[in-house]
Parts: sequence; structure tokens; C-alpha cells
Amino acid sequence: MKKECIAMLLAGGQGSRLYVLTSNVAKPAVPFGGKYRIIDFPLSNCSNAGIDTVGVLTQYKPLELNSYIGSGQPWDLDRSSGGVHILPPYMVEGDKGSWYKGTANAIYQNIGFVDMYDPEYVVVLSGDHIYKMNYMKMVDAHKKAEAACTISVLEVPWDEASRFGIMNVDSEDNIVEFQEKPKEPKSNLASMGIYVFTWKKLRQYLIEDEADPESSNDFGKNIIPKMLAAGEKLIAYRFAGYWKDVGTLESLWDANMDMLSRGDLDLLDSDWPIYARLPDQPPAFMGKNARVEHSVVTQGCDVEGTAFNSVLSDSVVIEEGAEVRYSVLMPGVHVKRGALVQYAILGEGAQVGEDANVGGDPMDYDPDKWGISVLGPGSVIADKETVAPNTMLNCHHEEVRR
Amino acid sequence: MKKECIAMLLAGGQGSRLYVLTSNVAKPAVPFGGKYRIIDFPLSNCSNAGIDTVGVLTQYKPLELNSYIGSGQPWDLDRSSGGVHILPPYMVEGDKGSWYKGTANAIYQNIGFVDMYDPEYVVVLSGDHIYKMNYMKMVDAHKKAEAACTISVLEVPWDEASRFGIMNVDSEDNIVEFQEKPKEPKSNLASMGIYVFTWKKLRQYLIEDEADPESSNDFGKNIIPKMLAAGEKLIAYRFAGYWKDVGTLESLWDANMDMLSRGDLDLLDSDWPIYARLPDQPPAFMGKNARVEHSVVTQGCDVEGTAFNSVLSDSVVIEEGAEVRYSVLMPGVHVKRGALVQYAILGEGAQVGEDANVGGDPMDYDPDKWGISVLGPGSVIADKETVAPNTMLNCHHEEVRR
Amino acid sequence: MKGLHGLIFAYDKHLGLRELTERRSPASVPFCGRYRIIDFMLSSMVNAGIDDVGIVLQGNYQSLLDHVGSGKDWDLSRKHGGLRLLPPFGANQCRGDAGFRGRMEALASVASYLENIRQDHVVLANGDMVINIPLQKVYEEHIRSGADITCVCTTKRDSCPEDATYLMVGEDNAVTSAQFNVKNPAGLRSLDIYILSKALLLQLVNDCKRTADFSFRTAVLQRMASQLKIKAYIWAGYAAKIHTLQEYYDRSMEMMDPVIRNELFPRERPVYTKEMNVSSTYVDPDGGCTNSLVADGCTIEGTVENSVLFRGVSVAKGAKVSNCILMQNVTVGEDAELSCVIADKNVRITPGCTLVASDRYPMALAKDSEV
Amino acid sequence: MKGLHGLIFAYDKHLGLRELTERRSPASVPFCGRYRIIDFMLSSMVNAGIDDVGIVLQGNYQSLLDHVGSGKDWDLSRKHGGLRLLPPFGANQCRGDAGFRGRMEALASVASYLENIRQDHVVLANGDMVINIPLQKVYEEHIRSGADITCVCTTKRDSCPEDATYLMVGEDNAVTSAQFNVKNPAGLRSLDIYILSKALLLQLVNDCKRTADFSFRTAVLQRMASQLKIKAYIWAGYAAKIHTLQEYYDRSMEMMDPVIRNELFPRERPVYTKEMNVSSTYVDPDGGCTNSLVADGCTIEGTVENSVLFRGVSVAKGAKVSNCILMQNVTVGEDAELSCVIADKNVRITPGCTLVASDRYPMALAKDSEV
Repeated sequence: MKKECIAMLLAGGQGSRLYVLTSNVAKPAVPFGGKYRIIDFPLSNCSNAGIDTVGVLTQYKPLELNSYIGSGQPWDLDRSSGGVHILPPYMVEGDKGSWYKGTANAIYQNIGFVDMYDPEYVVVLSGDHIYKMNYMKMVDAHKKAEAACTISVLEVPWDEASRFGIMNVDSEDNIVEFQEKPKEPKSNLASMGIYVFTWKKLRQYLIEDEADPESSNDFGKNIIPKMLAAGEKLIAYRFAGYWKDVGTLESLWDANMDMLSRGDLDLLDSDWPIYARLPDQPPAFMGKNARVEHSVVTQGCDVEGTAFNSVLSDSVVIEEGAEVRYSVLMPGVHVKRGALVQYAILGEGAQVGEDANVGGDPMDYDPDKWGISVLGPGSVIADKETVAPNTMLNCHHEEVRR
Repeated sequence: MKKECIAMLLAGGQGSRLYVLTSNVAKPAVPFGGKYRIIDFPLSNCSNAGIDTVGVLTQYKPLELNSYIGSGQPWDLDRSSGGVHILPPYMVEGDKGSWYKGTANAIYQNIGFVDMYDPEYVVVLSGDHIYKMNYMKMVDAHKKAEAACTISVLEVPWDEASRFGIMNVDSEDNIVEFQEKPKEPKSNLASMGIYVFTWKKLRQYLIEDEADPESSNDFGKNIIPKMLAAGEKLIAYRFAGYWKDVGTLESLWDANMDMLSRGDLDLLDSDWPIYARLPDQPPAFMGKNARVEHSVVTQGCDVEGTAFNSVLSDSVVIEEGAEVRYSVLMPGVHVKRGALVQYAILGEGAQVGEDANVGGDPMDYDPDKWGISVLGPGSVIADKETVAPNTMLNCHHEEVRR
Repeated sequence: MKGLHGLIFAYDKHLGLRELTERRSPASVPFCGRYRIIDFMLSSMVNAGIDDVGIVLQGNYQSLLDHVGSGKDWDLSRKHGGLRLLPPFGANQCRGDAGFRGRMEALASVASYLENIRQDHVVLANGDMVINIPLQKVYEEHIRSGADITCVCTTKRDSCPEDATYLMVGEDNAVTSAQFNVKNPAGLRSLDIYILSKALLLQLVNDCKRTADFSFRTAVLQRMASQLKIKAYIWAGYAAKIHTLQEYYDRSMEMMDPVIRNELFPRERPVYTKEMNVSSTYVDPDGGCTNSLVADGCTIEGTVENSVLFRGVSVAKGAKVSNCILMQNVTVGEDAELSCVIADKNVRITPGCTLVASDRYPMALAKDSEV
Repeated sequence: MKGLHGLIFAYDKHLGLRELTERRSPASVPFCGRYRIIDFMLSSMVNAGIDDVGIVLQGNYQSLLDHVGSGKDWDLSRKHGGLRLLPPFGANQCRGDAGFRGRMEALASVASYLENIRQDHVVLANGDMVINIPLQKVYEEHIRSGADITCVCTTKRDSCPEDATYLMVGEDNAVTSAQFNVKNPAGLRSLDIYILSKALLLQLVNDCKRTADFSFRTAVLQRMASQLKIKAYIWAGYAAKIHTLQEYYDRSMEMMDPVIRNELFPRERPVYTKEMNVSSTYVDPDGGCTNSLVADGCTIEGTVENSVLFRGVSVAKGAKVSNCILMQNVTVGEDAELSCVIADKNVRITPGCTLVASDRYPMALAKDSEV
């Protein structure tokens, strides 16, 4: 069945810079903000924008992601025609087949999927950003400009521009040049990794790029420069709201803290809900001596102790006398009596024993030695054990170096 | 969420003995009987038996199968918990991963999926048989016998027994020996390729088998013999109804003809419906001069000509003066004015030109030279062209040898 | 949110349909072998990309409820939005079962639903219209023209002129006046499909409460014509509203015409309906079937001509069926002979029975009866 | 098909619930922060693997319809079976809106639905019971005991003894007699959850039509006790039927007790409800919240103690909420003070407002009101 516009979500990365948090799950399935997983943001954006067909390109530990997405109900993407489809690499005739070589190759291998819907436009998204965006407005701009490709850009501070892919544009926001992490940026418009392509054009460039043995089959490195070189019309679409890459432990922690401040990232807006799949749990219970300040709590929590500036996901338990400060507690974390957790990310189901001590306040440490502490999913910290700042443990209680 | 019983459907085979019919689709997605695909039978059996969690193990051309199964609505398998999941091979840590080596390896690679549901029993099915069966009755027998494995068997004629995997049983239907295609069969109980395993047992044998470098990681060749050798309790479950392997062109044609006779395979039984995903089409139209005898017609058909002993799937068009005899017409086949189609399988969307002649009556040919003719999906036969019996053409009009 | 919200009125009664509407509303009358009439409007909405549809119900609606079920067959089963059934005065029961005094009263009774509509435009339509219309195009035209209300019309005449609303249009299809209850109508016949903004709809419903005029055509089309910019959208395709048994019969027989069938079932806009999971239809060597529409799951051992067979009909050996409409699961016994008969669901015709009516006065057999 | 079919009666009225049931049935009264009372029975059925559930409705059911929607939140949105709403006399309208004279009349009104049940056993239950019961075990016990009817009972006493049915049991929990309208009851209190075969149910419904006795307890439990093998199944866990506002208040406050909460929300049998997609609850540095149940989406800037907060409640700076039940989207203005108040959906408490009631006579504020 023909669709005007479909979305392809690149969710195949290993997310290796999230270390232990992605040892068992793909990056897009990492929990965020108490109720969400990272992938809830692009999926909800699609659903809210009216894009009802989404291909999720994945190859790395897809099990949890697969079961999280399921048939797509939470995002209303369980459709008879269209809906959300997980697209792993598959075998081709003669027992061959290969893993996705790059972002462009992932789409290339799924040309057959896209062609089934015969779309005019394809929105290419990545699964590691936290933001709310109406992609259809971007598609409208793309249509109006009759562009071959529209790239969503964000103004970043000039001194950070050299960390991004930078778009140099003319007065009408036509892209004239693309620089990957330039030392001396000519503009401060950073690519957000969100593209709208006219499918006919993209299809042709994907096939050409695949035939090029020199290419690393990546959108940013190969497809966009080739389109620019060929004189195609590429335009920049300026985005102004909250947008955060959560590809590193620090940025993931930052984004959770941003969410707490309820400023730019408004998750209560009923006009643009972010959907999530959550286990059914009774409301959070706050005990007689509970103290919760500048924190979020989620259904299924049982808080008898203290939480300051922290994100408590569903089914988190904080026992009486325990204290959690400036930390992100993923679903099912259990902090026992008397324990102190500071500046830490605790993976799903992590347990902190009685009177244990995880992480530390940056004020108390040499800035070079300080950093957030991370416990991998399922970690168990013994009673009275101490986990120093800047330490990361996996579920076998082994230290992992960054 | 815990489930007592889940099903794993092996749909990964290339189906190479169906030649052109599986050049673009996996075998389980091959059309059957006017309204169905082969996979509708095991999926509907699961749904009717109350098994609401099904893993479909696939790696070969999964696109069409994926889009056919979708979120599982037609079989009421679009569940929040459980439901139907396509399970392709996936990447494991360190950029490794491999295609499924054998049927047992396919399940081995998905131990993580099975463990999510923590089932007592796992039903292992294959995706290339036409039959109606209540798997839960087999599970009940398995439970009652406290077996490690229960294998569904069918009494076959003694002279055909050497073509099957044969189970030798004692007086209580305990399996004492398994022989793959024995020259001198001791029993006529053939394995139907349907197994019920106690998951705890199977899990252990899968892990052991995987560690055995000599093993080809196959249920019939490795797992079952190993379980027998170890003295596990294996029982045979006798099945009496219609069961047909449709792994070859001849058996596929036969099964379609069996369906026409409406004998053993009752597809009108509302207590055990076979569900299918079908495009929405108006009822079949039979023209003023239509002649249809001992044939089935399906919604969307437009029959102005003649059909004898044939299966007409949805959206088939038979123009006035055209004649179709003893043939299977898959969805969207168009037979033009004056054409004659006999003893043939016409793949999806095949077109037969005016006054063309496809296939022939076995009475008119030397039995050694005769055979059914097969047109691959999308084939176009020109006006007045002749396709001899026993010929197979692919969509590029090239002859393919059996 | 940009886009259209669908509202279907499915409570009208057409007494002329007699037996067919004894236990169902006109919107759920079976039509063309496998559909209920409401399928056509529901599918038109779904094909136009409409995500949320409300159906305003009243009386005799169990059959409709059974038919639409969870809405899955129309892909309208959603966690948010999707298909919503709006039974009469569900929220309060001031008027009991007395029937609505007009479209606007029906709308007023679901006011809180209207307020929660997510989309900025609404299409109002009737559930008893056989039509397959690209509402997306009507919507685009509504936006392009800047009209307050766009009204879908046809130039074709109807069999019941008194029942319809006629619109006189000026330049650029602007509606200048509306009339009804006329014997010899002029102008365009309204198909009672309207697109307007949610805000305007809420305002009009409110106004009607104040004036106690609950008829859309008098309160809106006539009285507001001068204040609002009302535009006609002319639909040239097939559209039928079925008022009587005779019309039901004629409209059904019309479906043998490939031109009309193609208009109603274009490939790009399929008509969705409740899936029944019956196998293909089987025609026996002794059976025959010509110039007929035959749904799946039938068993034809006798002869059938010029007829419409719904799903699961069986015609036994020696039976002759001509110019008939046999609904779901009708069984015709051996050697029975039927001509110009409309048999409702589950009717059983005993062997040897002969029923011959005229195509100018077809005979209807009520649901579940045995003859 | 083996297995259980669920039938929930959701039409009873409890006048004692006053404001809470002005615009909804007791089955759709909000309870425990994020649920409607019917969620408990629906979830019990779903957790027992029941695929098909019918809900018998009558009057005031728009709220219930909105809540259950397509049934997706309970995984009951199916192409075949799943959740089915059975409105009053949908099929025919002989008695209008007059209310059923008993369970058996309600069942008789959906007789054609009953005939089409796919499963061989049926569980009948009420939609206004707060309970989380493993019906699978009751079903297994029903099969094992070979009873004609299994009736779930409790040994615990209820606050409204007159309303309940009491069963005297003999050896092996066989029911010997049933009594009701007694001030000082003896025996086991029935929880009005019954399992019986589809065939027996159809037969009983038919019998009741003949005798015009439509009460399950007189027509079946009393009159048939000698002919049928009726067994009691004793449920030792939590079960509450809520008749009055005071009971509603007390039962809500009981939920702070972790023992009761664990009985009602065991990990292996989750309670499903309509998902609202609000983010987590935020507690401000100036806010505080103790001994309370708090659903998601709340913003707490004031202090909350001994209270139940439903989704989306906001408590502004300086406000004090104690011993209250605040339903969905209630807003409490700055420096307001509430004690022993039950505020229904969308209630707005203006800044500075003080409402202090007693826990022996809590104050209820009707939906949408502003104080």
C-alpha cells in the first residue's frame, strides 16, 4: 500500500560509549527519564506527526528492543498497513548476506522494504537522541523547497561547533557545504542526524554509493557529500527546541538532569505525548519518613528513604535511611537501608546493599579523578561496600575502564 | 511474563525444491488453497490451541514473510504480552554472529527469547506442512507422560515408510529408536516434525549439542538421538487427520487438489478456522458465460471463462474463452482470452497471453516426459506462446531445470 | 493536530427497508456480498488517512456493535483515538430513547466528545450511504478554497427527491441557498457529507442549543448561508442511499455492472469489512454460476444466475437460484427454486420449496426464518 | 474450545456513592490512584488466560465505554472474540431503560451472545468488586470437583450484610442453602463470582424466562440447590465491594497498608488499566510527600500526607493536602488546605481555599467542580 512518507530509524549502533549499560541491550532500549527508553522519543514523534510506517534497522542485541517494541501498541503503530517493523540484516540468494556496513548500507539493504510502500519521502532518524519534533513540518518544508534532501540543523555555541557535523548555508538556507567536525567552522549550524529524502533520489544515490568500493556507506561521510557534489538541492531545516545526543554516559546523565528541571523538555504536554511501554504497577508509595526533593518518582516505586535531584524509574525501592543524590536509578533498582548513592547511574535491577556507598560529590574530589559512577544492569553491591567516583562495574562486579 | 507453553516455528528453510515459487519469498509465505499461505496453518493452529506466543525463526528472504505476518492481527497474535515475533539471526558482542546452522542451532541462538517467557514446554513446529492440529492436546499428553520430548507421528503406508524419519515404539508408545529414512523400516510411524519439549531439558541438550563440533545441530539428526541415547523419556503422539508436506512442486499441487475434494482437509469448520491475511476485495464475479466445475474461486476473482478442477486464488482473472484445468492459480494470475492452462502452477501475478497454451494433459504424453508446468511469480507468457508440460519458467522467462 | 476527524451518524431509520431493518439500523444492512453499508463510509475515511472516527448510535445498534467490534478490520483499533462508539445520551439520559430531533441534537449529546477531538477539522457523514469517495481530496479542496463548510454534492438525481437537500450554487461553487421537501428539485443534491473546522462545529452546536433548532439543514445550511462561506464539492462517482426494499434490490443488482463495480471498488481505495475466515467458494461439477457476485465460503451444487451470494451460502443439488440476494449462511435445500428473493442472514429454504417473486416486487425473508 | 469465557455485570447502581456515580457506574469509579474498579475483575480474567470477555452494560455507561475503549490496555482487542460490550437490550427494546429485574434477565437480554460463546465454561462476576483473584485456580478446582456451579465465597464479613448472599455449606464445601436479606448472617459470604458450563448457563437462562424469576440467587442458588451440585470456593485474599462514600474513603486509605497492597497487586497478576502517557511525578524542593500513594504525572510543590493522588494532580506551593483522595487532574491552588476531601476528576481548588472534613464523614467534590 502506497504511503506518502515513511520513516527509517537507525537503531543498529552498538552504543559502545554507554559501556555496561549496553552490554545486554541496544542503545535505543536504554531507559531514560523514569518512564522512557531512548527509542520512545523518535517513535512517539513519528506517531504524533502522523507517520504510521516505521522501519527500525537493528542488528546488535535486538532481543530486548524487539520485545520492547513488540507489535507497536504503545505508540499506536500496530497497524494492518504499515506500522513498525524491525529490520535486521537478512540472507540473500546463495547463502550470502552481510551485516550493515554503515548507515547508508543499512537503508540500501532494505530498499525492498521501502519500495513496498512506494513513498515519495523517507525520513531517516537515529535512535540516540532525546527531543520532540514534528517531522511532518520538516517534510512540508522539503516539499515546498522541492529539495532532494533536507537536513535538520540546530544552532550550537560557536566554541562547540567543531564537535559537530556543520552545515554551511546560503541566505536561503540552501546547504552549500558540509564539514564533519571542522577545526575552523564557518557556521554554527550542526546536523541533528535527521534527514528527509525524496525517495527516488535517495534510492539512486544508495545504489551508486553501494557500487563504490571506496565508500564507507555512511550518510554523513558519503551520501550527503555526493549529493552536494552532484549539485542536488539540499536545504537546512532549523530546529529550535530541546535536543540532546545521549551517546555517552555523561550526556545521558546530563539529559536526565535536564529533564528534572522541566524546562526545555516538557514531558507533560498532552498535545505531544511521549509514549512508552511500561509494566503495570500500582502508584508510587511514599513512606512515612520519605523525603523527595527536586526528583521524579514513577509508578511501582517504594520510597521510604531520601531522594534529592534524582530520577527514580518504575519499581525502584529506596529503603528507610538510604539516600540517593544526583543519580539516575533505572527500573527495579533497590537501594537498601543506610546506603548512600551520589552522582551515579544505576542500571536496571542493580542492588545496593545496606550502608554501602556508591559515587561521590564532585566538591569532595579532585576534578581529574571525579566522575559519575555507573553500575551495570543486575549489579549487586554488598553491604558496606564502597564504589568510588568515576568507577564502573559490570554485572559480574568487574571494573570496566572508560 | 511467564507462559506455560510457547511455540517456535522453524521458517528458515530456503525451500529450494519449490524452485521459482520461492525465488522471492520464503517457503512458508507460498500461497495455498486460494486464500492461504503455508504458514497460516501452524499460526492458526497455535491461535486456536490457545498458544499466544510464537517465535518465527527466519533468515531467508524474510521481507515478504515479515510483512505478511505484520503484527499478527489476522491470527489474533498481536498481543501486548507474547504474540508473534520474527526472530532472525542477530549480532553478538564483538561484531560476531552467524546464520542459523541447523534447526537446533536456530533455537539455540534464541534461548534468550525463550527464557524471557520462562515456559515449561516449548512446541517446535516447521513452516511447510498443511494440517490442522490442536497442539495443546499433544502438550497434555506430554505432561501426563512426564516426557522430556513428545514427537507427533503419523502412520504412513509401509512401502513409503523408508522416505520418512521413522519412530520405533514400545507397547506404550515410548520411543525406543529413531531411524532417518531407514531402508528396512521396523515401524510405519513417521515423524511429522512437530515436537513438544520440556524446556529445561531441551535447553540443556541444545547447549551440549552446540558444544559438539561434530554435530550438524539438527533436531532429527542430533538432538533426538542424543536424548534417546541418554535414556530420556521420549513418547510418540499419534495423529490421525490430514497432514501433508508441501516441500516439492508435486506435493504442493497434490495438496491443492486434495483441498478441492473437501474430504480430509475441512476448511469450513468454524470451530477450527484457518486465518489468513487477505487484501480487501469485493466478492468474486462470475460472468454470463462462466463455467466453473469442481473448483474454488476466491474474492476479487473475475471469471468469464472456464475453470475445471482448479484453485483460483484472490484477484485471479480468467477471460472469456480461456480455459483452466487441473491447475493452481496463485493471487493475481491473469489468463487471457482463448488461452488454455492445464496441470500447472501459476505463481503470483503471472500472465498468460491470448490463445497461449500452458502445460498438458498426462493422457496425451509419455509419462516420462510429462510433469506439471510451473510459471514463476510475475511471469509473462506471450500471446499464442506454448509452454510444454514439465517446464518451469522464472519471471525473466528463463527455463529452470528441476 | 492537522487533519480530519470522522463522525458518522448511524441512527437513522428507513422504514421502507422493512424486514432488513427489523433488527438492525440501515447502516448495518448487508450489501454487495460481504459488506455492511457503513463499511463504505468507514473505509472512505480510513483511506483518507483519518485516524479517529466516532460513530453516533441510537437504537437497534447491537448489530452494528457486533460488526465493527474492536475496529481492527478497519485498522481503527488504537490505544489513543481510533474508533469510538457514541451511544445515545450515554452521558446523561434526559431524552431516553425518543430519537434525536436532528443532526445537531445528536452532536450536542456528544458535546464532551467533540471538545476532545484532536484534529482541527471534522468530516460529518451518514452511515447509510453506499459511496467510495477520496475524502482526502475533498479536504484539500476545503483548505484550498478557504470555505467555512464544504458540502459534497452530486448532479445525479435520486429516487426519493423529497428526502434530500438541494443546494443552489453561484460562482466558484459557492452555495447560495438550500431547499428540501421539494417535488421537482433544482440545483445540486447534497450527499450530506460536510467538512468544517472543529471550532466552527462546536460553535454551531452551541448556537443550535440556544435556538432549539436541531436540524443541520435549517439551522446551518439555510439560516447561516449568508454568514458563512459554504462551498459545494461535486462528486461525479457512484453514491447511493437506500430507502426501500425495491431500491435495495435494484442497487444490489446494479453491482453486476463492471463500470459501477469499478467505481465502488477502485484498487487504490479498498473497502474494508469484518473478516470472517471462511475458505474459498466451491463450485461442484453439478453446479453452475453465471452473472453473479459470490463471496467466499459458499458451496454451490445447484445453479445460480444473476444473483448476489454472501459468505457461507450453500445451494444444494438441483436447486435453482435466479435474480436473488442471499445473505450470510443462507441454505437452499435440494431442488428448491428461488427467483427475485432477498433472504436475510441464516434463512433456511427447505428442499423442494419454490418462491418466485417479481423483480418489480422482490420478496424479503426475515433473518433466521425457515421457509 | 476448552477454557473460560468471562461475563462482567457492570450496570448496578450504588446510590450511596453519591457524587462519584452521578456520571458513571460503580464499575467505572476511579480507585487506588490509577484504576477504575472494573480493572480489577477484567485483569483477574485476563491473568487467568481468558480471551473473550463480555461486559453487560446499562445506563450511565459512556464513562465505562471511554475507559475500556478498544480493550487494548487489557490485551483484549482481538479480531475474533476479545472484549465485547453488551449494552441494554441492544437487540430489541422491549423494556427501554427500565433496568434489569435480575442477573438472569440481563443474561436473557444477551441470549444470542451467550449462544455464540466459544468456550465451554463461563465465569460470571460483578464489575464493582475490588479483588485480584487467580480465576485459573477456581476453574481448575471447578473441573476437579465436578461441580455444576462453583461459587467464590469469603469467610470475611462485609459492612453491608443485607446486600450479600450467604451460603451454608456441608461436607467438601457443597452448598446446602442460600440466604440473603439477613441482619445476622451465618455461613460463607458469596462474592458473586460463579463458574458454570455454557450449556448449564443457557439452560438456566431459559428456565428463568419460563418462570419469570430473574434473580440468580433465588432462581438458581435457592431453587436449584437440591438439583444441582453447587460448590463453594473459599477465597482468603482481599475483596471489597464499595457501597458508600465512607466505605470508598476507608477502602482507599486501607491501600497504604503494604500487606493489603501486596494482596491486591501481586507481581504475578498485574492489574491493567488505561495507559495515560504522562511522565513521572515531580516533587519540588519545597514540596513533600509522606505516607501516600502517588500516581504518575503529578506535580507536588506543596505538602501531601496520608493521601491518594491520581494521575496528573498538581499541588501548588504552600498548599497542604492531608487524608485526601484527589482524582485525575485535580489542581490544588497555592496555600489551599484540604483535609479528608474526596475530589473527583478535574476539580479545581482555588488558592487559599480551606476545606476540612472528618475521616468519619469525608467531603466529596463532584467532577469538574471548582471550589
